[in-house]
Amino acid sequence: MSVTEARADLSPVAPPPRPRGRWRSIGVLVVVALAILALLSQGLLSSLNYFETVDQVLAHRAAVGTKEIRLEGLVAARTIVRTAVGTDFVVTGSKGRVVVHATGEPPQLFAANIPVVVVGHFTTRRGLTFAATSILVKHTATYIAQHPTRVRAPNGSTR
Amino acid sequence: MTRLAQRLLGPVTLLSLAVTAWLGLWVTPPDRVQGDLARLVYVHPALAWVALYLSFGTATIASVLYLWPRTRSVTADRVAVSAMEVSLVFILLTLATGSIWGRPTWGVWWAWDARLTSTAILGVLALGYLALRRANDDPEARARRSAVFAILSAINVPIIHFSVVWWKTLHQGATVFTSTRSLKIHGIMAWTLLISFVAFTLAYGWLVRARYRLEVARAGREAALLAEAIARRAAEVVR
Amino acid sequence: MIRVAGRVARKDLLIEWRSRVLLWQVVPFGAMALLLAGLALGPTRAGSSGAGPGLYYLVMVLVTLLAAQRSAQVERGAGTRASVATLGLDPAGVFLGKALALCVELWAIGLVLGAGTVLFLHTALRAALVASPSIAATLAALAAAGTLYGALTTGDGSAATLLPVLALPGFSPLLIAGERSFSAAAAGGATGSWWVITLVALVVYLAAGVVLYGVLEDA
Amino acid sequence: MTPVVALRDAVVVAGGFPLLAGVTLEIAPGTGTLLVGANGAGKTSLLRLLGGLERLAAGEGSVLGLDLRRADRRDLRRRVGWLGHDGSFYDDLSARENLRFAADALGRPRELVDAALERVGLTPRAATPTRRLSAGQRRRLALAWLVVRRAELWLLDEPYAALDEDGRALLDELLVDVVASGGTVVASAHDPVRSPAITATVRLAGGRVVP
Repeated sequence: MSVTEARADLSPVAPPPRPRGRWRSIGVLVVVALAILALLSQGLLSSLNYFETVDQVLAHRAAVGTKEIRLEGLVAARTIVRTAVGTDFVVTGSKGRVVVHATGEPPQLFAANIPVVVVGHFTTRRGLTFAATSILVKHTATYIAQHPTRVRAPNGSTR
Repeated sequence: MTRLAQRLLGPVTLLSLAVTAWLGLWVTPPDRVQGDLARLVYVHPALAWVALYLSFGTATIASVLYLWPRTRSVTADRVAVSAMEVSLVFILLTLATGSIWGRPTWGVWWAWDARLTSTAILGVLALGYLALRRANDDPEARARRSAVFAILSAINVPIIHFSVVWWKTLHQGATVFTSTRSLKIHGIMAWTLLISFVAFTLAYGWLVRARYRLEVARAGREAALLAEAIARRAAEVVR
Repeated sequence: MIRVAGRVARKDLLIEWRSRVLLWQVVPFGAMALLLAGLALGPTRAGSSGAGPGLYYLVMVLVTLLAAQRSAQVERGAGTRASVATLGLDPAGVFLGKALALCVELWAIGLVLGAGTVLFLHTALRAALVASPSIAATLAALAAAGTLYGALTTGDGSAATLLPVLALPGFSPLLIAGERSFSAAAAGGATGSWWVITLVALVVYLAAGVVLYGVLEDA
Repeated sequence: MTPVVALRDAVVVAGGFPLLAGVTLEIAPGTGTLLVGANGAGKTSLLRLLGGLERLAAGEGSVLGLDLRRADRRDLRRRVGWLGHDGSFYDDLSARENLRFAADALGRPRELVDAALERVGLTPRAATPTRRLSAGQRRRLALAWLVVRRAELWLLDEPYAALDEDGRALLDELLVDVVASGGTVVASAHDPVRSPAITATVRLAGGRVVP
């Protein structure tokens, strides 16, 4: 190889210009925002369904069948019976009632006249007897004083 | 003025926490259903507010500011790590108080509930952030990587949240708050709740400030050590 | 960006083809994990519990960790990092290329382990076929996420062992969404809203990678 | 003429340790500079700084007209030719595949690859995965890439190490050509090297330039 050839061979060349993705970042952020919005819209439509109330379940009782569900209702007074395997009681809604056979120890707060969520399934396709594997005392944002006359509600009434 | 506010932050925080404790433990009545357990409402929601929104949010915003070329500064990085560390502490406290509450109401220490699960995952993310910082020596690499991870975590939070929400509850039907069961909290209980939020927010500010100052002090010490090391290297040279 | 992505993907697949790390190390690991899952459930429950989809995704998430680690390791050598840096590749393209290569690899492994799930855990073949688009999408999202977390833990020191801690929280929604739609397919139902989570996660990770990969590379 | 490299009190830090503790240096275009110093004197760190692979922690500097404090280091990296210890890009790829990948990345014609391999005497091993190449063969591979690349600034970290007599001659001949055709070469070595391409020798010790 001659010297001149070698020189021509090795003279410096600059790299091609670097693409700068200024708009790319913005475009990508828009896409992400849209994706999150899609998630939120779906979320708002179908989230927050921690349970179905007794009334809702009874309204479409046939569709529920014996599927595993979370059922919410008020524990009816004077229906709580301790059994060998757990507790039997009745939960009520405004339009109906369901007999619950729960297995296992109920939580400490379990009592009559409080809202509970029971997890389990109906024993038959049509019946109103529910086999529960756990009882959750409902955790709402409702706080009402035990001795209501001592406390005034913000609107001035006492409860 | 700001100096005075800074000096007062600590005492005011302690005072407001004390007021919360006094109102929460002695003044407010027990709840109709939950009895004395309801007193956790003066601790747990405020802790969760600080853990999930305030501090994680601060860390995320600081991380974005760090990565955005025009607003890049060491301050943003220091704020991010301070907020994230406080966030981890508050997440752990939130989980602990929630667990204490869950045992009597749900009968279990841990339920595979959406909120619990996503909060626990958030805790692991905060832990991962702090671990990632420890694994990088170079300050700039550390700042960049942890900022990227913080942002990644933040955009992941809604995804994680919705995935666990749907996971447990893919049934159609009721919502938690129906028209008849709207938010109801009585007089002094509501005030105590409000004060607890103020108290824990102040506590958050106080802790982040202390942590931030620690970070500044640490940077100062590192700079001094580096200057010393440069001088020592210069002395090494035999002429 | 796309051109760089293509070259990087081809390079990564070529390296995999040469080294056969996935074939000889990751696939046997996945198969063994699936067998262990069967052992943990016990002989009566393993075949009838309907846990197949969940275990499949659990194993795939673990496999993704290994594969992502390998994919990041390829770029991790000190000499490789310095000399590749002087090539000035577009980081977004590198990210997309590596994610694409990882995705192809995960699809291949997913196919093998899917067959394993059908054989050992008695998941219906029809369910697996119905769920296959959702599986493919989930694995793609896992690949994008794994590439990003892998780059996050590239570097000197102890960073590489951090990958599981950083990646698993991000993988968790994909595990849930994938398992749900696979299970729904097994039960003969619609996979509806779970697709939204998978697709949103895929888009978010791809977008984050395109924007942020360069920041990581430079660090 | 504007210098290719101009550093003033340049400091490079890693893990709190000053790899470079204040380097002041100027290098004119079309020259060959040799950095000489003991192990740990800061030769590699200085080359990495010039290649945009390390961050300038303190001091001032510009390389190829780019301000090291302000410019994006990525712009600098693309303009240098780097010869490191490993010689290849990816160990699992063959010599030819490595060079093709790199050539594609920087828009260099692929036809140059085989000619470059021929020039450094690697044609018989062109299809071997580079992890099976010897240290000297890896150096030759790295040289082949530099021939393909034709950068403005060549940064060679210990180029003479592991090269045989033949290889050294090849390297010298190459460097002479580069300098003659307007390129700038900065190379490192622990001991002074006699080479026609080297026009200046800079001695480093303790992360500084010493007379």
